[in-house]
Amino acid sequence: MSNPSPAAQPAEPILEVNNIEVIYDHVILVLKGVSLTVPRGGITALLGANGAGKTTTLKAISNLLHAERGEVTKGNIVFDGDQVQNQSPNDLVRSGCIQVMEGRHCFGHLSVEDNLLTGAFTRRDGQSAIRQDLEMVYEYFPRLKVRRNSQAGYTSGGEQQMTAIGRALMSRPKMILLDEPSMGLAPQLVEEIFEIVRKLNEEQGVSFLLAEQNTNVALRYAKYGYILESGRIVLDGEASALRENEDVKEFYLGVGGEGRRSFRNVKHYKRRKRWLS
Amino acid sequence: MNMRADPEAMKTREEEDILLDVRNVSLAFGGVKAITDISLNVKQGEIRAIIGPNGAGKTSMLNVINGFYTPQEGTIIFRGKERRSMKPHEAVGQGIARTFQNVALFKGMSTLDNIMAGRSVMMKRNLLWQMLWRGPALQEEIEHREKVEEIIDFLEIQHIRRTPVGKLPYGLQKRVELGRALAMEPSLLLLDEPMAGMNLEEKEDMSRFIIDVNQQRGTTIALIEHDMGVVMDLSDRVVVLDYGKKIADGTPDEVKNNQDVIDAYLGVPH
Amino acid sequence: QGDGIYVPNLSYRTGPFASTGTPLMNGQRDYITMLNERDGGLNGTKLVYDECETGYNTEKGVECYEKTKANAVVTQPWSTGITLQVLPKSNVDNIPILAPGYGFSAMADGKVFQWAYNPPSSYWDGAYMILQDISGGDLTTLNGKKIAFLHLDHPFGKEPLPLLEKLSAEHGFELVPIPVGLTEMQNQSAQWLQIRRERPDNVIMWGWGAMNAGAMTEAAKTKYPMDQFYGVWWSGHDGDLKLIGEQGKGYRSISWSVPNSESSLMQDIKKHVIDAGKSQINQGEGEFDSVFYQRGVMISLMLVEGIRAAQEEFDTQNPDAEQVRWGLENITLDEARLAELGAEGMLVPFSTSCADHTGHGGGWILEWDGSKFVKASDLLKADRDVIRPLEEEKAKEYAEANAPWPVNEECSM
Amino acid sequence: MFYRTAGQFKTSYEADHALFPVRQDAYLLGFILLLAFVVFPLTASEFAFRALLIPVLIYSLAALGLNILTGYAGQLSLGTGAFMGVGAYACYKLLTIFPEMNIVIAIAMSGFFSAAVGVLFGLPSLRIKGFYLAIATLAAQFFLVWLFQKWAWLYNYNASGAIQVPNIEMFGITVAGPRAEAITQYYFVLCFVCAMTFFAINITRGRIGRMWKAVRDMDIAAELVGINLMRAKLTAFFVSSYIVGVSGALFVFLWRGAAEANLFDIPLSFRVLFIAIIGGLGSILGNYLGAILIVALPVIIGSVPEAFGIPIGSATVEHLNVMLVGALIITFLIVEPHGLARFWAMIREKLILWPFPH
Amino acid sequence: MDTLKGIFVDPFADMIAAPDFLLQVLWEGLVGGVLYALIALGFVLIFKSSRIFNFAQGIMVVFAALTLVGLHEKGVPALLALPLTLGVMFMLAVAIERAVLRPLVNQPDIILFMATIGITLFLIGLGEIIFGGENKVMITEQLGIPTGSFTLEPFGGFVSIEQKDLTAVIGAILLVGVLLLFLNKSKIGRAIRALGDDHQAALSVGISLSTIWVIVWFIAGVIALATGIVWGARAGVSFALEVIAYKALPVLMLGGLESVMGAIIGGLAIGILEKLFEIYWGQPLLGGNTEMWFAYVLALIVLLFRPQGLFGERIIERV
Ligand SMILES: Nc1ncnc2c1ncn2[C@@H]1O[C@H](COP(=O)(O)OP(=O)(O)OP(=O)(O)O)[C@@H](O)[C@H]1O
Ligand SMILES: Nc1ncnc2c1ncn2[C@@H]1O[C@H](COP(=O)(O)OP(=O)(O)OP(=O)(O)O)[C@@H](O)[C@H]1O
Ligand SMILES: CC(C)C[C@H](N)C(=O)O
Ligand SMILES: [Mg+2]
Ligand SMILES: [Mg+2]
Repeated sequence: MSNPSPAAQPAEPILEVNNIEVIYDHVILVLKGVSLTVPRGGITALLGANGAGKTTTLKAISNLLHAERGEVTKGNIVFDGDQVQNQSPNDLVRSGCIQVMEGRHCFGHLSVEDNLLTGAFTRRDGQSAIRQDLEMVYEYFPRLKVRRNSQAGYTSGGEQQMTAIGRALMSRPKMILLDEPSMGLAPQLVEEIFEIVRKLNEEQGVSFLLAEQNTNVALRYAKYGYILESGRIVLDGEASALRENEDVKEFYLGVGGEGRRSFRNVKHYKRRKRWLS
Repeated sequence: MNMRADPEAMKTREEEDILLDVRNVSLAFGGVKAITDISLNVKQGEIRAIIGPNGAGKTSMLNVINGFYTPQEGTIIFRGKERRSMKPHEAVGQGIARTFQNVALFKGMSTLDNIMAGRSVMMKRNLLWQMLWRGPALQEEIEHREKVEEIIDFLEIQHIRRTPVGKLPYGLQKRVELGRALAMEPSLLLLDEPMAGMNLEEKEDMSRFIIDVNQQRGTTIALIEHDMGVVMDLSDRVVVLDYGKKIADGTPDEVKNNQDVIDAYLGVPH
Repeated sequence: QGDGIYVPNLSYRTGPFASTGTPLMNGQRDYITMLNERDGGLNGTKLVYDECETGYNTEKGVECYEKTKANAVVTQPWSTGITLQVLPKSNVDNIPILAPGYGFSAMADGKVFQWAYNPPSSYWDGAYMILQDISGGDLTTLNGKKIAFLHLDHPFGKEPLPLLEKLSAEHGFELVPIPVGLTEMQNQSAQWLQIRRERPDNVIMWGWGAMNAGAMTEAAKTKYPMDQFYGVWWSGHDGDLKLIGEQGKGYRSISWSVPNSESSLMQDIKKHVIDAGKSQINQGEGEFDSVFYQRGVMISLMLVEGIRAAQEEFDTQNPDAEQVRWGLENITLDEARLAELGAEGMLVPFSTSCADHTGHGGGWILEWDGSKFVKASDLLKADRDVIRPLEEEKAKEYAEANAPWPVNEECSM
Repeated sequence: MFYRTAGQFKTSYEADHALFPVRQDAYLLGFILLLAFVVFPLTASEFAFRALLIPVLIYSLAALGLNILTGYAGQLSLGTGAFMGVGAYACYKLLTIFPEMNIVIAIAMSGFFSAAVGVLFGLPSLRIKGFYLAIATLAAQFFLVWLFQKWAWLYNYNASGAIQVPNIEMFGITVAGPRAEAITQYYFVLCFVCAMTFFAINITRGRIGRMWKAVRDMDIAAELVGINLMRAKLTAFFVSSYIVGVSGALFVFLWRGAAEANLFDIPLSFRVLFIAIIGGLGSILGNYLGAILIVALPVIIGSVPEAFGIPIGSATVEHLNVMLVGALIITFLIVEPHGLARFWAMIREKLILWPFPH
Repeated sequence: MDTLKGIFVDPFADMIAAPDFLLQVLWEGLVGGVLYALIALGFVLIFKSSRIFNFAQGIMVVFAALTLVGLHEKGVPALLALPLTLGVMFMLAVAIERAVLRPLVNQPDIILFMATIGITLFLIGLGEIIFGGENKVMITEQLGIPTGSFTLEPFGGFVSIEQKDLTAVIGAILLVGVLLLFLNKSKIGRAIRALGDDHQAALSVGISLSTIWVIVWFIAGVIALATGIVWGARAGVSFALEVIAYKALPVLMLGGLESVMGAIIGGLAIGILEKLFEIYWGQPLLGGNTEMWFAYVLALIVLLFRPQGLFGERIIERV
């Protein structure tokens, strides 16, 4: 199945990924021509199984592949009108595109508050504005305020995830690339975080590209979705449309014809279906 | 205050005795109280879920159980033996195996080697035989290899037998980790968020493995998980922690409808 | 090395020993260049001088030895450590070792060490001569004195110990050996604190490379009286003393060579090599006038005399290693010959023989006057009767430890 | 084509545990052994033996020892040189105390001394990790070298403070000492190295090797999987120091012929570390590749200007050499941080696919 | 019995018998300690910001000092040579960042450590080609550093103190103060600390590794120059200086790899203790030269009790 850009994309895009290929270690071809678009002020979800290449796509966008011996060998990426390839990661952050990495990546030896403050590294608008945003982050995540002076390395998984998201917020981004924000978070918190995403999107017009396994939640909050499999986009469409797609329902949402399946009654046979292989 | 489990929700079991009994355990790190006076038990053969908000002390609880942390107070009775703590490798010897919240595989080793490493405690041949790779050493290696291959078949990871695990996608890594724990032939298996970061399909696979381990091998399982669907479907009993305290303990249905749990954890009733 | 006589040199112009090594190498090199330029070589045959960098590192030195030995007529290890390691091989490879003023003192025994030469004076000679100067000629007056022996903790620094120990037992002076490790050469504060505590009557230094400069500065700081401070000939480098200048006044070093920039030899070198831009000398710093540069010249001079003797004896333009070995034990550098070479008074007169591979020419005391070294004594000579038995004993031990070891019994005095 | 693995099926786990599951690897090894045992000895000059072949073998062995500790068990050691020294001095003392002892036995036994010292200095590794552990090994490094200098008994009270290898015979052939032939020494070393390599391969692929690697990759997890960290680390120190000790004895007895204490100082440790790292940590093959590079390269660089008749002073050559080695190390690390062994693995993988990639 | 007396009684008797000498020993130890601390500081900064165990710090000291002296020899006035040398150190920092650190970002610690040894070799070769191997005299006076010494006369004896040593001690204290402020109070300081934990995460929040690294390596270069001047003033400048890097390692371990405070306190402690040990125990009982290993053994013992050094960051162990 090919990947025609849907005609009905609203607004002008803030991010465009055009047919990129990524190779790790000079030999491992991971992305085999991925294209996607995120409209300004949109929330777009990037879905797909493990190893499909979601993280790789996000890292390609924020130019972090280099550090993992990965390379974009084909295609190009445009953020906010500028080619990403020509910019260093910190240029990108300064121009408003920041990534929250999968697996949190907090600065273990820094306190939670110092972690948040590093997010403001590229900002030039003065202490008081930064303080203000810090308070905002604490408002979003009250738990962080309690733990503000603890070393981040010793906080729980959820607290670290909050720290990582809060840290990204501190840079006042135009666009956040969120890699698996729900991983390891309590259900309540997952909802909370997505609510925050929605709020930021609506109130401050921040655009989001979410890589998620939790299709259910992701499609509830996103406006548009792409499904990635083995390095290729296999399906895309409005989130609402995807939610109704039978295949998506079956394989990503776990609702068959007769409603939600129970994990207890999983059948002992392979029922993998792939769009491509 | 162990609630008696609802007999209806209980499966038929030959034994109902308690395998692990945690009594009044408290654990603090400097000022942070990770666990405050918690008691809970795990019965032979059941799947016991531990849930709670982030930072509630679930992982710490597992760490206490397998001896990685030593609690300041309380005792732990495992198979009738009472203790405050023991060295982690002793815990393994006693039959406690676990997986980790953040995958803790041996990244540079292949899947096969990772799982074989799980059998280290059971292998005995000395350096000299190893050096020669003959006789007993080879024989031992092959014996264990057979056991490990069974696990590999069971987990359906034959195709990645030789791949260094560092290169595997996350979901498979979790599966290998389960394999490594199984290789220890534990009587109590502790799983720390085995399905985090997985998509539906993989969660279903993982659920299947967990149920099979539990049913076919009769392994008792303690499970931490944030996916309520999984928890509710799989577990026999659920204990809920919040900020280091126990706020509920009972069958999935009881817990699900407990107002404290909803407030502290679930957000909305599921 | 198709044509010419190949004389490799295991040099060091880098590393912590370069400061003292470089002027010596320059001297050696320039003498040979001068011969090639002025006379077209040695009796018409060019001398091919070649350096292999060792950094004074024994291991590297042995590598250099292996690398250069194929066509060499001689090997010049430039380190006592390297000398000791190639010594057993010289017998097998049949290459003479020339170690002027260094190496194993027992090499003087030519019966045992047929392939090794250390003219014109050995370390034991040197140590003895220093004690002579300290005691004013009579070693018995040393009784009850305390003498510190500050030395590099290396085969070089340890070399005089057997003799000093023997003499201290004989004459009743207290010997305090103070080793300086290779890594401590530049910071000898612990050693000099020890000297301050021990208050020795004299300090004798067996130093080399950066150790000398380090010792000079510390001595000045500790206010150790310079006129009680002695050094072996390798510790008398103008550059080291210049660091402390006036404060070093009175420091003495034993030496078997004396610089004389006005001599016709040195003038020839100036003309044919330096002014012709063929030298690596660092002219700005008065290196030309320095003790070490001119000693380098003397060393090549000794070597060339050996080769010349071989040429004459065997009537060949291109003597091989075996023949040069013979040449080296038939060097005669008396005053007349030195004068002939234009080096009058620049080197102690000596001659070698089959049994005596050192020549034991003796030495002079050089004293630092604040800006340069000046000759401050008549020719001193060690008491051979004291030293010879020790040499023979150690040589015998050596031969036994390295059996099978060929000994040339035919040599007589 | 050459590396076609298709059609090679294993029917038992035993076959799968053979030394070379892929047949071509066995051929390749056979070829290399042929080179080492037959071709080189027939063609090499004495200089080649002494400057290239023997040192390459000995350094590979030392690197192999270090690699077991650092590459397999993950314990950084900067003290290899000193442990080589322990082996060398032990062998020297053994042979002076028991002059009748066969040199093979003496060398094999000297490894135990350095193994014991290694375990002693390995004890801190139970508490200290990473670079902090390097301090323990450096303490060993500096302390031992100091001891080699100060403890005159070790060098039989030689005035020079150096140890000198006497002529030693075995079955009527001089194998060590100034009279030994280069070719004899080469074969002697080669046999030793082959045997040790064989043992090392076996140990690293079995239970103990797995334990080490587990400790290296994640020591906490290893502990929680039931591996006794203390046992694992100390066996690593033991085996590693044993091999290093043997290599030290060979180093002095079969190659250098004599040694001063500072021969075993930190530059030696670093050289061995370079070999292990450039070759590839956690690989056995890598040690050989690394040794070839680090030992042979300077020799080659050193002879290039000479060969072209470019007149460069020996000191300048040396400086250029040092610079080049430094630059090369950096370049290699950048090109392939996992070392030459990984490089080879990549080539091999391509060969397996060749000529039909993907 | 005699040995016991030698260990437990005699040294103290000696100390009491010659208190002026003891003072001199302490002063020498202190001055040595300051130098160790300075080198260790360079290490700490780089380690903090990149987890790189920078073995090249020792050679940077030599390189800086040689450049300074070399420029002066070429006729550049001392006070101009100083800023020029700083310029060279800056260029060196940029070059190292470009050629080594950037391509090796996110590699394991040991690889970076090896790379710094590569840098060390490279700089040794380069330096010797440019500056030659001889020992050079530090241009102490020309830089306006007071030379000469004065003598205190306590307890009827004397303690001689070099003015340049005194200057070094005071200079070092100032330098450390400034550094501490910089690290803890400035934004860059925080970024430096963040970088040490996780390169990728630092990149992802927009911290420019290149900039920070150039800054840090430059500061390390400045410290190297300071060290080079001080040390060179004592013993001349040559490549033999390089070995002082080994002296700084135990200081680091003792103080903790990430701690500026640790570098100072560790340096002073080691400087003084090793001198005391050498003079009162090492020389009489062990044949001297114990300074070769004393610091290491001391650090090792401390580490056994505190695996992260006295002031190092706690090692986070969690699963
Ligand atoms: N540094 C790397 N070197 C080599 N291969 C890599 C590297 N990083 C990722 N890969 C491979 O690239 C593929 C895509 O990985 P990626 O992390 O992008 O997937 P993902 O969709 O984010 O998966 P997940 O849901 O597990 O996070 C995987 O097969 C993975 O093994
Ligand atoms: N080694 C430690 N040192 C200091 N504090 C710790 C340590 N381990 C855990 N904690 C603290 O104890 C509390 C409980 O942590 P724990 O990891 O048990 O939470 P959790 O319930 O597993 O949370 P999550 O679901 O996010 O994984 C947290 O606040 C954490 O910061
Ligand atoms: C000139 C040198 C050979 C002196 C040196 N210190 C030695 O080893 O003897
Ligand atoms: Mg991902
Ligand atoms: Mg947890």
